[in-house]
Amino acid sequence: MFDRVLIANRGEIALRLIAACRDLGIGTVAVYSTADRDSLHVRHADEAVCIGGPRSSESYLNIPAIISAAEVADVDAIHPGYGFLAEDAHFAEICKDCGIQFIGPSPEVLRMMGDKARARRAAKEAGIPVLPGSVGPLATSAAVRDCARRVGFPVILKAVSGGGGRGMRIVRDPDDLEDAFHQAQREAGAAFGSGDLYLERFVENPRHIEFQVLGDRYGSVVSLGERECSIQRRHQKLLEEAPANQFGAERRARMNQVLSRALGSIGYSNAGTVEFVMDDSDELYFIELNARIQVEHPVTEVVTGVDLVRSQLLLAAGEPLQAVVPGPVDLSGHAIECRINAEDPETFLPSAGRVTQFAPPGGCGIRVDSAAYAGWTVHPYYDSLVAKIVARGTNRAEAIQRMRRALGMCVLEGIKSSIPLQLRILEEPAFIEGRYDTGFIDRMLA
Amino acid sequence: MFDRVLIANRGEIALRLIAACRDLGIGTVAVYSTADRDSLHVRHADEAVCIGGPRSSESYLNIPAIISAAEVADVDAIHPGYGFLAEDAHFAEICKDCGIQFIGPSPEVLRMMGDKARARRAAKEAGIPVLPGSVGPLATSAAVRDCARRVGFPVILKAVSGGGGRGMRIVRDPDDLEDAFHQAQREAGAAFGSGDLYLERFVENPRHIEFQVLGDRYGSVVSLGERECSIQRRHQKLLEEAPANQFGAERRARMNQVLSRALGSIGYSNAGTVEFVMDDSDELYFIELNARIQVEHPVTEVVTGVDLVRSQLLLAAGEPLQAVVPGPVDLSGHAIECRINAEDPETFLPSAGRVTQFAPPGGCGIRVDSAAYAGWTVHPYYDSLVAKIVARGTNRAEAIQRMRRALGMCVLEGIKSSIPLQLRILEEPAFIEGRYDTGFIDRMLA
Amino acid sequence: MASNRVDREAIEAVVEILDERRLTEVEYEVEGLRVRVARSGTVVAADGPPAVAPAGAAVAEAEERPSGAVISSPMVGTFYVASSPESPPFVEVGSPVSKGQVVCIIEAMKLMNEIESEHEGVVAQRLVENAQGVEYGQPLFRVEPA
Amino acid sequence: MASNRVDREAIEAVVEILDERRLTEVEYEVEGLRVRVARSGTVVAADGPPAVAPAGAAVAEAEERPSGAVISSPMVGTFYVASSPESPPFVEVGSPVSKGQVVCIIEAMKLMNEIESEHEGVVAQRLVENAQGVEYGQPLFRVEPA
Repeated sequence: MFDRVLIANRGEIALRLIAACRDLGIGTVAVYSTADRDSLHVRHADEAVCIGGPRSSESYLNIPAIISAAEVADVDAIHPGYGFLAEDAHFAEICKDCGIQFIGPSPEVLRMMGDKARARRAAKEAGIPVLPGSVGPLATSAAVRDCARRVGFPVILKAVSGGGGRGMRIVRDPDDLEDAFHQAQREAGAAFGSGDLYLERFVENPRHIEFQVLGDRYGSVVSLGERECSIQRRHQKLLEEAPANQFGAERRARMNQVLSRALGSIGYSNAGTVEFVMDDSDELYFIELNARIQVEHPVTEVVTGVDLVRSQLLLAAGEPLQAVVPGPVDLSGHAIECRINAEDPETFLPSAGRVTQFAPPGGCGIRVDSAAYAGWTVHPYYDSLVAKIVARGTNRAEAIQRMRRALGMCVLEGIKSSIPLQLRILEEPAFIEGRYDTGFIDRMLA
Repeated sequence: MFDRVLIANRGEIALRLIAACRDLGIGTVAVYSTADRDSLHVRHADEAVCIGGPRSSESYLNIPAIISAAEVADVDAIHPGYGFLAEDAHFAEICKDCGIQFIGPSPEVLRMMGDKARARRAAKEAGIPVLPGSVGPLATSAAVRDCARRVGFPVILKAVSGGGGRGMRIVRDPDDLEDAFHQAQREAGAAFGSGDLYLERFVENPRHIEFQVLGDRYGSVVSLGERECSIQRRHQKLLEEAPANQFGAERRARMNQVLSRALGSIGYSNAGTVEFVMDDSDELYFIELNARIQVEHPVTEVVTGVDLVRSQLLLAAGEPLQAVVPGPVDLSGHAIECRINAEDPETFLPSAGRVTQFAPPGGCGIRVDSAAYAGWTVHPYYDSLVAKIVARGTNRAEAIQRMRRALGMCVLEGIKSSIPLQLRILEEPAFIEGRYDTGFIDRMLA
Repeated sequence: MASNRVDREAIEAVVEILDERRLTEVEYEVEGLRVRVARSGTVVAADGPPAVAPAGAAVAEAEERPSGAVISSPMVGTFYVASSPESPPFVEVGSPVSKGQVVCIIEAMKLMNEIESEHEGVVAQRLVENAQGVEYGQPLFRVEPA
Repeated sequence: MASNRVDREAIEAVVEILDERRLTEVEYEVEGLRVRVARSGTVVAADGPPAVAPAGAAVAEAEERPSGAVISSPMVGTFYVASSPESPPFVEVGSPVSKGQVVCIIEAMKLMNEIESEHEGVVAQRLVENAQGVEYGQPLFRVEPA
């Protein structure tokens, strides 16, 4: 097992990683930007190294600074958390070269999953259902036209190395295809250095379902069931739950089996999340694989009892999956997570500033993951996540009720937050019935 | 179901009660002393009424003020929490006369359990094992002598209406019996208005085991298993866990059955805790019944999944037990609670004052119940409980590890707290092995 | 009580900053305007508590604490201006009051408690409606020197 | 509550400085504007950040921030007084330094980075041991005017 791990992240996930290390008796080294001097991850780590200025490029994305800190502090592993360098194959390679264990999949797998077209092909070959679309990148507008005709409109063009909507185009009318292709190419080229595009059938307001997996270094992978993440605003998740609505144990078991086999064959190791869209005939289609721990991982931890970050550490240290997750995992109860963001609930603009008072909710069935405290500042440089509140119930109705109570009893002052929006979601009939898709928020706000 | 409930308490338990009411859609009315104006229970209740000055006698023990507040605010029930008026038969009777539902057992049962000798007799008659001792109060020193001879030394003299060690005497030598009797009589008379005493065999450093029960108005009672509460300093519990060490499912089932039948026959309703001593031959003997919700109730909630305060509300409203706790309850995992008190860890003196910073721990397996926040003041008038931290694990080792982590990551400044003491307990070999009794703390500090 | 000579907005703006930033004093001066606000002892209170401020009643009290001598309720209960619906009120605005004079009744647990004035003077204002519930320490009457 | 007569930004700007430098009072005056803000010591202490102070490094820096001009590390790495174990140190206490003069080496990712003085004067103190790890912004030398 590792002696010391460097936490290459900040905020609530840095605390989550420190907690998992402490549970295993592993020493921790925090890195921080000058803006994060007074943050809790700096306080709770055994050691803390300032690595640069406030901007992420100067600090949490500053590979030389982080590697130097790792060498100065003499750690044997680095946990990247989520965001920042979490899925950076180049960073993972440098760690390897420096003899530091990167806690995540191998650089090869990261590179494959970073290339959306390759990931798609790999998934298809491994027997995971994918949307009808192009096999590889599409070079010419002719190729695009043929592919689109085969797939059927509407279609969506996506950048091979894309993310966050850039280089993306939805095309409903064949006549618009040509222009859309060239625009998307330019956009992708500018944003990601590569103009390569691929094409898929476009599903209108799908549901977003994702599966949590864990794999060891020896080719065994377990799938721990799904999360329902369809409550999104502009591709930003606001609320997640597990299990998914109207999903069923039988189907879960089947998917778990498919994914374990498929990812085993790819040689996937450590934690990952397989994202699917679900169309209105309830078919699941692979979208991408997030090769990291997710923000919403706690809902899976709560219903399965498996500590995912602890598992990441053990698997990265070479433990076999059998020892990390022994026996079959079954879900019990229901969990809902709300991401409390510092934002204006009307305009949805980030609301940076000083938190003048913070008294998170607690009590029966409530878990809180947060790095906030009275006097803490939400900086404009980083994401606006203030706290994750997870409510557990023996059933979904109880989980909803407890979440309402928890949000109602959350004291958060000095900044505006997403709480009013989330309280509203919890009152929506469609949500209460568990019948919603990614169009939910727009319909609610319409 | 009730429309509005008055919360006749303060601090973390008041928040716990408000949460349970919110979960059931019940309105809440907080009462508060002038010292508690800025407390969270006042903030989170739907309505708040100031009932008097800081001293408990002026406010939280001020029956006329609380009843008036209940009438002015037009509530249909009062939840007393623990301490203050929780086990006051007189108060329960006044509520009854005013047509307000007291959330707890009937005044008759409260009166019976308030008289230790009667409680003891009732338990014995109902088939609960009690320590050899006097059947009723002992009037004369002759009666005491006979009883002590029969029971065998060492013996303990206790005040019938006693509590907190006053009017208590341990007698090891027959020659000391006479004096001890008269001293205890005087002390009890002064403290409780009644000099009545009873006598029991004294068990040296027993273990303290207690069972959680719930009963409805119709004579059915369920016992939800035990809690291990032997980590005490001067009869003050510091850490509790469930299940108890080396206890076993088979024995638990047997005791649950005995207690359900016994308390059903007594006509016990609502929540209660049956306290036992366990001697070194692992025999259990009834000590007393606490006719209220206990501070340490969360450990039972965590391992059984039963929300005890919610159950109290439903049972008080007349729901049958079958509807409140359907089906058999089985324990899963292990839970440990630490009571974080504002006190000097060396001198154990209360450390009242202003909490300048509070950032409670969170994350995997941690539940926090607290009314503290940065800027909150720990008043000298009330108990010094700042927070209850509960750690859950799939097994005891994991729960211990998570509790260590949680205490290590708890930011609490401006006052001294019991955290260093509790961290020390968690490192003691005897504790880690789960082999300890009520003499543990003295041995540790010796 | 709005005054056209006092720019309340201006003062409020400065106070807002005092509270938000938990300061003890702010002094601001521009052409033809000078505002100075300070809060000494209560900064401690400003530090969280106003954030975590009590529900309705107490807040109201903080804001509306009336000027001059005040007769406040010594108990929780229901406020009555007279001993019975038929009888006249003990006092009305304008009536002189002497120390120890009964000014109202507060019913608590079916008991009618006569409340006596702690002050000498003239009743300037009644702060509670008849038959309204009152909490401990709630102001009932404002009394001004005769 | 917005007021067109109170320049909120101006006051906020002054408060920022008060907070950042943990001061108890700042007074600022220019043509036609005067701002004064104060916070009594205890409140700052009660105010989060100092309470929730960072671990070792940053605290140390706060307390031990040396007087005079300081050359601080522009990167994380290992500090060396000389280009190799054999060669003499770039500077020693007492040696004069000029702007742009190399004063030490910081090794980061096997790269030897020459660190130049931002100040002119005499090396008054070396604040780091040879071959010690340093963090971003950590003071390395104190330089005093010649």
